Amino acid sequence: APADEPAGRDGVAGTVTVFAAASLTESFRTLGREFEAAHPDATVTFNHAGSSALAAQITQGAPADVFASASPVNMTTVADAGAVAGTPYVIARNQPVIAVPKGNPGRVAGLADLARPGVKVALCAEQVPCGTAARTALATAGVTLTPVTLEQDVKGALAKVRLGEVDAALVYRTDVRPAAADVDAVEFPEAAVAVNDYPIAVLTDAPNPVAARAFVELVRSDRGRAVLAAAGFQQSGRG
Amino acid sequence: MTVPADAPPRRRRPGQRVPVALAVPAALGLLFLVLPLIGLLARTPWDSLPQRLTAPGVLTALRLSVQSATLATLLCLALGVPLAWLLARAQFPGRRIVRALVTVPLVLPPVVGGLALLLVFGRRGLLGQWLDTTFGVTLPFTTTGVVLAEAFVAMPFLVIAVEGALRGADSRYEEAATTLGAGRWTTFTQVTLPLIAPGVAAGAVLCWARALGEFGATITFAGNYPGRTQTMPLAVYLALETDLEAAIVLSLILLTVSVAILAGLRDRWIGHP
Amino acid sequence: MTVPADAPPRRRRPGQRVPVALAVPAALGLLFLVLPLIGLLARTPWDSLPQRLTAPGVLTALRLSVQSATLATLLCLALGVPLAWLLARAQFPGRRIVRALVTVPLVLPPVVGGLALLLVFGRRGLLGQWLDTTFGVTLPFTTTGVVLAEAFVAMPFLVIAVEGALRGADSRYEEAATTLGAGRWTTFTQVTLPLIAPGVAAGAVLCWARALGEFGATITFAGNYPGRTQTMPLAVYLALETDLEAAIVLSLILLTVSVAILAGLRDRWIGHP
Amino acid sequence: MTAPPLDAHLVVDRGGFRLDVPLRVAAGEVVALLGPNGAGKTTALRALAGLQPLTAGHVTVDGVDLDRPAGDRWVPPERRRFGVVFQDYLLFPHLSALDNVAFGPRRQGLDRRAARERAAGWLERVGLGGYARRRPRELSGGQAQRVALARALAVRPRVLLLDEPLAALDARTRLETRAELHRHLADHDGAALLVTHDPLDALALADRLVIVEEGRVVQEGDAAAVTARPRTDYVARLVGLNLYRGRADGGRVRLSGGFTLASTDRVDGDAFVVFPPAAVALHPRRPEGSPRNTWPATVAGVQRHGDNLRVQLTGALDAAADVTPAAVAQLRLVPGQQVWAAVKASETRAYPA
Amino acid sequence: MTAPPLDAHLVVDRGGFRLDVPLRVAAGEVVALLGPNGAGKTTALRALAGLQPLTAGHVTVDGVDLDRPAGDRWVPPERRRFGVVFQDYLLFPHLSALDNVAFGPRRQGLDRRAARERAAGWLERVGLGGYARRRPRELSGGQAQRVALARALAVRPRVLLLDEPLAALDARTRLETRAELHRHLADHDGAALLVTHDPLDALALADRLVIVEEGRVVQEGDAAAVTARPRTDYVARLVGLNLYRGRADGGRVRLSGGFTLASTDRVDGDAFVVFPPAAVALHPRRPEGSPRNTWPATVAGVQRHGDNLRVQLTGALDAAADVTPAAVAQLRLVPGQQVWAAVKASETRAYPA
Ligand SMILES: Nc1ncnc2c1ncn2[C@@H]1O[C@H](COP(=O)(O)OP(=O)(O)OP(=O)(O)O)[C@@H](O)[C@H]1O
Ligand SMILES: Nc1ncnc2c1ncn2[C@@H]1O[C@H](COP(=O)(O)OP(=O)(O)OP(=O)(O)O)[C@@H](O)[C@H]1O
Ligand SMILES: [Mg+2]
Ligand SMILES: [Mg+2]
Repeated sequence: APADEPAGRDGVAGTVTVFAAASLTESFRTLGREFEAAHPDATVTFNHAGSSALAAQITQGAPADVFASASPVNMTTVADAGAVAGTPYVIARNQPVIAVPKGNPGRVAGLADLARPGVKVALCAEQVPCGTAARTALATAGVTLTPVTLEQDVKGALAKVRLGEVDAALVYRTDVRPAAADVDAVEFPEAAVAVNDYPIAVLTDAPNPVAARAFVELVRSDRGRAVLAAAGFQQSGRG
Repeated sequence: MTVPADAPPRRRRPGQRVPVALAVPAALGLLFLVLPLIGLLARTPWDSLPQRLTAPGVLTALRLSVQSATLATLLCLALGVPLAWLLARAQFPGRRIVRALVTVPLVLPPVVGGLALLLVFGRRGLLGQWLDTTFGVTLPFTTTGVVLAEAFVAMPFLVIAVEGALRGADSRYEEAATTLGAGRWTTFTQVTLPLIAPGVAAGAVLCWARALGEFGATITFAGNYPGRTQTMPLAVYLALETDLEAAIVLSLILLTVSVAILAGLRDRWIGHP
Repeated sequence: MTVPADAPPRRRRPGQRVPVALAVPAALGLLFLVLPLIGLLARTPWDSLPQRLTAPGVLTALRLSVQSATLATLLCLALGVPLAWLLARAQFPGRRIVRALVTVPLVLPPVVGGLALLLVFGRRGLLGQWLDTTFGVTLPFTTTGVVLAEAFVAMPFLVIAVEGALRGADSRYEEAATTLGAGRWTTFTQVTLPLIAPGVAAGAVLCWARALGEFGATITFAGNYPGRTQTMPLAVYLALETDLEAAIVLSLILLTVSVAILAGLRDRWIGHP
Repeated sequence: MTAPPLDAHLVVDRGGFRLDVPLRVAAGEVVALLGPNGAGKTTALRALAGLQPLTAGHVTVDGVDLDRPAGDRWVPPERRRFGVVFQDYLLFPHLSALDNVAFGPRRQGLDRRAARERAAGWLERVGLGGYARRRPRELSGGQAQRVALARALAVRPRVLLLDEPLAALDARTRLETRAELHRHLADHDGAALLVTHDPLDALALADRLVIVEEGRVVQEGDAAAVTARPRTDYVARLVGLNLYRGRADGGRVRLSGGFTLASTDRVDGDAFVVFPPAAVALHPRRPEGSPRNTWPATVAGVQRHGDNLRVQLTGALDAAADVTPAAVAQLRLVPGQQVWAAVKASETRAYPA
Repeated sequence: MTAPPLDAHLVVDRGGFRLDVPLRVAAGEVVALLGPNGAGKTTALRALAGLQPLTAGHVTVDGVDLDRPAGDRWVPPERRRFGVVFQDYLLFPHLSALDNVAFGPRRQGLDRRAARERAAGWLERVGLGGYARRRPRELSGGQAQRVALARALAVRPRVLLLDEPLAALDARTRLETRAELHRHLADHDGAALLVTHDPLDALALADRLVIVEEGRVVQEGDAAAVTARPRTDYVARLVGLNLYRGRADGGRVRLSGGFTLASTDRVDGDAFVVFPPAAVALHPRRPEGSPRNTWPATVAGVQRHGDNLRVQLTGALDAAADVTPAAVAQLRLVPGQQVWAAVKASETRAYPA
């Protein structure tokens, strides 16, 4: 068990296992390297998957120290199972944008354009955070539309924009950034009400709670925020 | 060998003695396949079952799943059985390469397979563009797209199973058929196919089941729209995002229906050759 | 029928004439399977290929994929072939039910399958709890877990393919073997298995390919730890999050390696019975 | 050991066909099972070998029940020590001729080398020493049949079941293989059952004949008894005699068709009469003189038969007659031709039915 | 049409075995292909039917080349109109007997009903009217063989290839089926090739015999010619004669072993001598008197042969002798016994090799 490993100078040592949403892969990889540099006796192991799958694994007793979810819903599931130690912190927020193929062939300038006939739109299904966000934003804008597809995750919606299969999709800003070669982002005012939170928490059964707390601290630190911001996440107030 | 005189005669009926060396692994295998199902059943919220069953969209998704998987299987049979025959019986240059190519969709992650389908049949795809401008046909986001995606992923199962059956079959019956005036096509339909019927049935079952459970290629190529392209696996995956129990119940519904169909079909279809 | 006198003699070698009714659908089928691959290749960033190939973790994931798929296939062979034999040759009450149960993992969405495995073999699962406390063995999130998840999903392919082959085989050779003093086990290994070798090979290929491409059950049951449980499909999934091209390249690597292995093995293995 | 090596009463129901055959074979005895196609010979062998469960009756070897439905007894084929030559050989297609023959010895615990050595010996004995490495599909029909015979003999079985083991052999090989089999059977102290359609095989190899028709035993006995007094058309044809049934009254037998045959044998009541085709003389006109049985007949067909010709006659008495080619030419024996047939009473044999 | 229905020169290389057989069959002619096991008979039929491509030579039917490697000609089996009875029947296991027979007629364009009617007629003719609905696995060996024969005949082929079509039939059915086949072949104006091991079948059905050994034709001619003057051991056995080869000098033939046989036929140079086993007389001591050929011999074996017994002799001259059972008893003819054999010069036939 990792907890039995000898403690380093600051008590942070051994393996810390982080279950994190797939969309945090790149940012957390950077942070993990920095964490290991700062704590030579510690190793970070990531398990990246969909937040819901991670939540299921944790409730089934997976040996995890930290859970970073892409939506509060899955964090709630875990918390309701009594697996969260303390309160989750929001580490980042993600704002919806309209992704359009390079050059914007559908000439989409705002949410209202999505309802134009002939414009093919991909949304996320309402079960996933980007779907909830899209619903909120559209409701706020008073737009009703019939998408051609309700994607299971942002990647699916984005892929269809990249390949020109749809003229627009409601996705997150962080998603558009790595696809900038094929995709343009159209910001819209209603996005403000549909921001999605990324909560993080140390888990009750964490085998290595000391290191777990240290990792969460790193993510919440200024350095952590900077890395997340570089990936396109919005800042969140502490707590 | 035992002399009969030493051997205490045992109970009757042959066919019933199963050697331990076979029975034990078989039982283990069965257990391994069945235990997880029991785990699921233990977790199923039985009291909420009726209302979930009648929830809107469930029956539609179920019907769509069964229909599109069946259509995909028919498509695979129509194209895949001849392909298997070609691989097993015809000699042509590049046969090794063709055989290797057939296995491609097997190992391609389904999502990537869906992407590949989009690259070919999508609005801006190699063929899709032409289909769109010439016939006004678009395949993504349609039920046809679901069938195509499922067929793409499931066809290798059929081809490989049927090719295996063909290689195991005695080709001398085919020779006998040709001496009776049957060309290759007649020989194929009248002699070869009936002879390898169990193999084709097994292949079709695999193909159908794979198509029925197909998720990644379908959602990537055909998207997810209730009533049009949302099959049961898609519904299950979406339910998983928020509601484990709902996902389990949906899976069990899919399971029950498909196992019932398979059990009903196979005993009749495979028969005892 | 044509009288020879009317028929202009044609070129030599039998085996080379392929009837149009077979050649056309076979070609269509092949095209359908190959076109998407061409689409992918057209989209592949060839210049970045070398650096991606040598990117850290890729080779590890590849090795892990091939190893665990191979182990899963061996496990499936060990348990699945006896199970198939039981279904095809033994008479026992409830055989229909057993046969139906075998198809369960086929139609269970893989993620749900992974969940079901967690429910049974997880630390809090029906069996996992006991395994943990008694032997200190935990299966989830280990390489063994990957093998188990893959075997669970892939075994039905083997069982059904082998059962089909067994039903198609002539059981009189087995009778002949018993009169020569071979018990059921010897008959099975010395006569039955060699006779259905092509069918077993086909089943093993399907099983291996299915295990190699397995994603949902693996990520759910075994997690996604680089170097331990991150197989290529999982790596592809993560790459898809950020970088479509990377995902395509990874898929192509997986594809090339597995198709090469299959092509190498099958021509040698299946042979010409 | 007082119990006979093989004592069986085979009752098998098989979709409309019913076999009901009692069989006893003494130590060292070879019994030929004869009968027309579809009589149930193969079914009987399969039931003995345990490949076809009995409906009733029993199979008992050396006093031990191997199959007795009434007593709920059953010994599986692999523990019966029966050697079987199947009518369609059933050589394992994936094994070489040598390994096919070595299969049985291997199962008896011999190691691979010893088993192959024994197998090579057997292949040599059936004249196939040079074919050891061939696969069954690369053998000719007659070669495959000899491999099948070698395979069955190589296990030194307690009971040998041979289903037409020589049918595909050429005349010479047949003689040699028959001689080899004869040698083997002479040393064999178990039971042997031989199914054959060739009376020569049966006479050369078997101590006793059992004739089965439509699933039942119709006649049984040693070669002399059976050949002298056939009791069914099948047996009569087999031994080459014309057979008739009727009511005898001393030296005269009145056939059901109305014709009366004179014989020098005296019997009363239901009786059979036989005479050989060679005893039938054909004449263009009604013959005068000694032959007591004469009748007008029509030629139905003429076929070569050895050096002579066999003429099929219909008329008051359907009969076969063997005549010389010269006689055929002289009498113009073409189908449809009217002739007179004559058989001396002394050439007929009559015996109770 | 002046071209013969079948004119072929079959050259086939098959893993160490080489077939090289020229064959010409005239219109309406039936040729029996005889030869020991493994001689290449089945291979020849397969080559004719187009199932085994020729290495060289040609297959020409009615003047049209169906296979000629040199001329790059090839007609596939289904367009050859050859009817084939396979040595192992190859009945389609998934079809009933009726549908097996109807398969060919269906391919000729008959509708299902008409094809089945024709098939039913053929089944009737081979005596299997009641077995139409049986699957091959539910037929006995002889029944299956007759279905195979009916299936081949039902397509009314231009060339008939029969590979031991009567081997599995019982004596009576064999006679009847042979007669049926004879009727059919008599009406047949195409070519027919019959492979058989039974000289009776060959003599009854064939106009001409072609003897093949080790892939080559060793003798050829009508029945009378072949039976009178066998040229190989195989043929001699087939027709039941003792055959020797040597150098003749008028009425004396000096064999390679040193023994000299006297014959009333006069030949010079390389010659064959034959005499029938029945011509051999056995004596306990050296016989005095007329027989010009006498030699001491050892009994190697005794087997029943028809009503008589056939004694195999070794010694200066290996020979078979047919003697009566009485003689065997009187001379105590057991293996190892020394006897004197005698053959009259007038019973031998000598002819140039
Ligand atoms: N599986 C079956 N179902 C129904 N009837 C069968 C089956 N197998 C054989 N029969 C019938 O049983 C009878 C006996 O068949 P069997 O094979 O024992 O004959 P046989 O004496 O060996 O004949 P042959 O000399 O032709 O080989 C035949 O009439 C055959 O048609
Ligand atoms: N596929 C093969 N490969 C190599 N040799 C073969 C093959 N098939 C047959 N042979 C050999 O060719 C020779 C001729 O075989 P064929 O079957 O023509 O004999 P046959 O005259 O029909 O004999 P039989 O009377 O026993 O049926 C045999 O020695 C056989 O072993
Ligand atoms: Mg039989
Ligand atoms: Mg042959």
